[in-house]
Amino acid sequence: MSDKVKKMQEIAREILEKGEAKVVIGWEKGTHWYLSPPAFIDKPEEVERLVWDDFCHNNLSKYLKDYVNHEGKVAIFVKGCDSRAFNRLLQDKQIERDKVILIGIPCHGLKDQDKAKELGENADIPKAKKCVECRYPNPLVYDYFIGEEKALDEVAAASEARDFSDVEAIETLSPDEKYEFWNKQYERCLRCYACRNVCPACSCRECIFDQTRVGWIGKANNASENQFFALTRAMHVAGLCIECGECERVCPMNIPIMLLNKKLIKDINLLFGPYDAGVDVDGKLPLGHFDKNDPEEFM
Amino acid sequence: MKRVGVFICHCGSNIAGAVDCEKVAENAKSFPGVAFSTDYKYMCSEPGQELIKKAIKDHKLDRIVVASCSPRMHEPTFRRCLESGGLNAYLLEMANIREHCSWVHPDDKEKATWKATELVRMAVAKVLKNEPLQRSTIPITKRALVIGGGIAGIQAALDIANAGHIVDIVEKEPSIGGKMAQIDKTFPTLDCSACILTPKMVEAANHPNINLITYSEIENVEGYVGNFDVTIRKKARSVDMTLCTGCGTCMQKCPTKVPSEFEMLMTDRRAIYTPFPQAIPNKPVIDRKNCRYFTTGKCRVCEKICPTKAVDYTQEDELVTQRYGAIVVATGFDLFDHSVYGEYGYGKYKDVITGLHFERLINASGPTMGKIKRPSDGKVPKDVVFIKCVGSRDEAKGKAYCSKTCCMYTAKHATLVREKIKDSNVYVFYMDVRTPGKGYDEFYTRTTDQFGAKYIRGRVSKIYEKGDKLIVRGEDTLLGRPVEVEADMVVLATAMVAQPDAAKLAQMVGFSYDQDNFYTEAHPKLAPVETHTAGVFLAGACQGPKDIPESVAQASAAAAKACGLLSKEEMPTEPIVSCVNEAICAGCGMCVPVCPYKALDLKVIQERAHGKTITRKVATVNSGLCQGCGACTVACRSAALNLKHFTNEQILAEVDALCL
Amino acid sequence: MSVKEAQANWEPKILVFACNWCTYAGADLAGLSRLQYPPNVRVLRVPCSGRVNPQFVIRAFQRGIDGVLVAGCHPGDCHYVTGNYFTRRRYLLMQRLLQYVGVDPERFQARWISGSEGPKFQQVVKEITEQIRAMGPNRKLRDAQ
Amino acid sequence: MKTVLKTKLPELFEKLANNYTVFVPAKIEGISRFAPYQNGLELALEENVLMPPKDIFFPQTEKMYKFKAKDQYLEIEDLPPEEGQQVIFGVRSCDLKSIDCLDQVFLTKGFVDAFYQDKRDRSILIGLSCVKPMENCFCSSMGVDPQKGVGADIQAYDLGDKVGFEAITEKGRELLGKIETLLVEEAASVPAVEKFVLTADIEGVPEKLKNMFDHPIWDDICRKCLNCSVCAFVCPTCHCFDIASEVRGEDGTKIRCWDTCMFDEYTRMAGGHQPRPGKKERVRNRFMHKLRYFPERYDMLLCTGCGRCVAKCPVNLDITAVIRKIKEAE
Repeated sequence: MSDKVKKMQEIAREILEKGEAKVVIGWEKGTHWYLSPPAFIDKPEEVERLVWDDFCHNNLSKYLKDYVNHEGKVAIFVKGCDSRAFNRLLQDKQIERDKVILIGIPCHGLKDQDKAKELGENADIPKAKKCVECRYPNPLVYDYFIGEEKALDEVAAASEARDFSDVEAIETLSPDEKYEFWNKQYERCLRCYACRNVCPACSCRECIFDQTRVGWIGKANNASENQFFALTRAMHVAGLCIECGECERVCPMNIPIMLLNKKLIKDINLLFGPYDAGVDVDGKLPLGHFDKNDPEEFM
Repeated sequence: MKRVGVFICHCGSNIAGAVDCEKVAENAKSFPGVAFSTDYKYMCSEPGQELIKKAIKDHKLDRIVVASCSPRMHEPTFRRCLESGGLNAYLLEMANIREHCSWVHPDDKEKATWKATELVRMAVAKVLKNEPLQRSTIPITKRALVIGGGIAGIQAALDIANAGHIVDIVEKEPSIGGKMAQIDKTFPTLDCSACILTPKMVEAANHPNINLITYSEIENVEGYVGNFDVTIRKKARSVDMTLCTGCGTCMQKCPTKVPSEFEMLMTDRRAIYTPFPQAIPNKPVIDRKNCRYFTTGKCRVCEKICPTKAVDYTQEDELVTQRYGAIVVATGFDLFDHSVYGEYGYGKYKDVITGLHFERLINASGPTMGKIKRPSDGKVPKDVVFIKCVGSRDEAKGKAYCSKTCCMYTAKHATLVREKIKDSNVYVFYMDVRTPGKGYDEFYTRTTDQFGAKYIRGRVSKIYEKGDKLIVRGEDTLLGRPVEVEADMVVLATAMVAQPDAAKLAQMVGFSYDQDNFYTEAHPKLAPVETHTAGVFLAGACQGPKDIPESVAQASAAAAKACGLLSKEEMPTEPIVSCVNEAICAGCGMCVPVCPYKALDLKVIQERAHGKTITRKVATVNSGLCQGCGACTVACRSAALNLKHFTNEQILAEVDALCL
Repeated sequence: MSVKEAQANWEPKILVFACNWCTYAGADLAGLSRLQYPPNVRVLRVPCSGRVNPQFVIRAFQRGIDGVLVAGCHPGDCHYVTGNYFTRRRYLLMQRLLQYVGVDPERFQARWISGSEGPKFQQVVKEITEQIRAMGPNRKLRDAQ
Repeated sequence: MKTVLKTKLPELFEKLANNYTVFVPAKIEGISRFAPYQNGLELALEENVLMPPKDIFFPQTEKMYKFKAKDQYLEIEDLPPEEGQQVIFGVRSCDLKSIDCLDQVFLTKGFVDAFYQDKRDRSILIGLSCVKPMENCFCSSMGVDPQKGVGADIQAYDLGDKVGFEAITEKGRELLGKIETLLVEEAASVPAVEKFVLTADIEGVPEKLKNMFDHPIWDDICRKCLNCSVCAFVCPTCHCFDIASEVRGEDGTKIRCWDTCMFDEYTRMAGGHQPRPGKKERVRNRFMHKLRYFPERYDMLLCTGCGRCVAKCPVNLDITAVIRKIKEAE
């Protein structure tokens, strides 16, 4: 057992024993060695279930919404991306800071689950796609911290430059090629809404895609309705996406959802200045304010 | 089943000339929901309206589409028609088949008819989703608040009070009067400022409809037009206003001397003081920061000496909340801090003073009893330099705008120097001389021709001290050569800037301000005294640099607007406002910053969920403030916000209908 | 000619979201001035361009519109003070996103047209209609009913 | 047994495609699913496909009928009938069992769903045996024989480089007759099934669940669920649907679409009341339906152990783990 896991369990035990929180949310081993799903620990004697390994993909902050009306505090482990998710939810007033104990855990980047399954336990498994470009390996906000921060700043520095080459590759296609690409992607969308439900930027109480009575979207599953969903979802998380990549990871149909999110991130940075969601809780949202000198393309 | 009636207007030949109106009426019969459809020569005429009313009755119509001219023209007409026909006015939709169709497509009847049909189809689709809306009224509280007791505030208050309404003036200083009270004479007539101001101050103080609330500040503003709930902080005066007779004994005996702000720190006042002898109310306050008793716990001289036992050290700030129907903001201006200019000595040279210092120096009740004496050694200056545009028209260090009044008051100062000091020389450095205004240019001409002030076009590049002289170096750009003047005193015409707390007040009341923190009028030409917040009006230099006559004129204009509002018992409200579906609202607050009217806020509600009572935040729309723009509905991702009469459902129905 | 027949020999159809205070008034002025333009646009009146939800635009494409124009007051002239500044931000992103998924830029445009710009309204409508006529019917994002 | 080389299968499909729509396991845009055979299709025969054959009989979106508003009335118009026989090749035992489950729902107890019945009647099923269970498979634990499914017209066997065919029904015999020329009659033994990685002990679970509606176990099981519908949409047996109208002016179409008990609208009543407001109620319903309600009504489990939900659940809410927890619960 690594020192970090020991420390994790130690902190969790202490929190539960002292009654500082009623539940600690972390990760545990799942069905297979390459799965580390969320774990909810209520009792000190259960802390041994907690793990920290290369597959702790799930962003736990979204679960805090389930505990809004619970009495007492909730403790959760946060990676860099999870902490940005936490900040996002805080900014959307969906959670209260003082009802949460954050245990920060620096993250070197997790491994690709599909590749792990394919290559086997002893192989050299590549980093998950979402982690390759990570710029926030260290938690931004925490009450406890596990491990050392220093080493990871180097990791952060290494990936400081943003890589939008995948977005640019699509931008260079002709309109018809672009449409064909995206139409194919969204033809197979099941509208299972896993991408939405896992997303920390999706903080609505009732999503418009669940309001079929209003008629925003039809029940039918077809490329047109699915693209309405895709574009609207992308616009709805514009300026809010923290790039945790969970949407893309959970998609059963392997739709490259982050390509849409990254396009918006790229344009927001280009048009309205540098902005990283979930970093500054008190800052203004890109679509929540304007600048009189915004670029002028409408004449 | 909804029953829509469709009425196609020929508008004489205006529409019928290009559109086959009968055909459009015929086509409309097959649209879902349409129970009756017809056409007529002039729908807006008496018989046309009768036709609609009769059809409502005969065909049991519950929604109406009129296809005619622009709704910007006749929507009110047909709304009234529906009302008198027994339908709610908002069950009307109009299809604009004149301005948007017949007039612009006069030569292709087939396509114009096709387009008209589709415009009617859109209107029918929308009207099927219209809901009856009720215009409500909001009561008007017949009381006005004037924030700021300078000349603008006093004038506005007097006008409103004379119209018969109660007015409260809130002034942060212990006395009303403002900047005008500090000024000696006024251009271009050279009347004594105090002589024309003090009667107004007295009139305001004695007016049965005016309450002066001095030494007080606005703490909070809630509500909306007709019903602003304003919390006012009455700062502790430490003097009981009801007992004090204003005899002034305390001010003579107070042992603590403090530089007087009113006299631009050129002489002292006491810790218990009125800012100036003609102050209104003429009852002192204790400056607790400097009072010996409050700083050391010992003294109490004023308490002992006061014949009416009015001094009360235990007084505390008092918060009072009052409801007002209208607010006039007249908070005035401040002066630019010229210490940013190194070339003028960073504000360190004693004899480099501002125009307002100079006003006090020439004022008979000022620190020098009206004798022009320079601050450093009290000598009468012989060579006086005036520098204009200090902070104005200087984007680099100051403000981009022209402060408007400086040309005239500098001319006035130059005249007064020449008048009072016979052998004096006056030099005025200027960029331009701008003197539009009645009698203004004539005054300026007298200053140069009759009083012999020397105007030098150019900027001063440096001032430095040499002995007891100030060397002023600059360039005469007209002659293209350097100039150097040995001056005894330099007077800077510093820019007029917004009050330091201007933005804070604007945010509190909820109207906008520009990049210089001057308040923004609703329209620069056609609504120059209104703000974007209904019921809040602007007067004086808080909106931008102004001289006295302009401030007074704007104050009267603002007062007229306020009186117009207060003369009504109640005002109708447009029911086209946003509304919140609390069941859906997540309380994320993304709608709040996009509302230009501060109509959105979050509130806490209680509800039962999973068998227990929980509280959560939801958005709430103040329908008194909401103007119905709908910006919030787009900011709301879950569509918990909707705009009445332009609902998501209605617009989607229109889009669907036109795409058929 | 019935509506169906009209669709058979295709004519472009363009949806204009026009704010009540500027662009709708501008379109009215075009009418008052008898400025002719192609009969292919349908003006949908909204209080402010800031009311136009991007979802309305996608919906129009789904239902088969050939082009969409969102038009409002010039920046600084918004009847509701700031509505169009938000419109500008939102649709700067939206335009780029639509292009990114293959919608031709001509299909979705935005313009500032004031109440005094009747000729500009005419001009813009002419331009867009011509562009879209040249491109043919829009098939993208469209639902096959 | 009649056999054919796997490499010859495209030829076989080609031949069948002359008379039938032939659905075969294929990989399209990286997702494996049943697709009508056509030249150049990438076959996916090594493992079971991600998307079960359910949507061939019960599409995610199905048009039911059209209607038209006329004056104050609605005219209903039937859609043109779909015609032609279809062959579905390569249905694994778990998915054959799932079709059995769907048959129960859509064809028995006096409730016959015409849309489903039509497609079912026009179909010939060719099962395909499994040799190596995938790592999320646990069909044998659910009473499914991975080598021989139920309800197939023809059972095909994976013989390594060949596929062997055994006609089960008359329809199957007839179909085999049509491709006889491509088949070779030879003695072949079906290889034994390899060991399962995943198992579940379902013994007594349906009975035990009868008293577990209010059991605290659900509070724990539900916690990590995201209430998405990945599990239901990849599930071969989930069969809930919702009916909606698509209206365009006077014209409209009634459609039915997959729905799931994970969604809020699924149980929301017209007045707004939501009897299953949270994760707990919805997760409980999912497992209760699979493991108790369905067995009660149809005497069979509504889980065939295909393992798709285990593979795709974003939070690894593993039904075998749920079964284990139910077993262990006090």
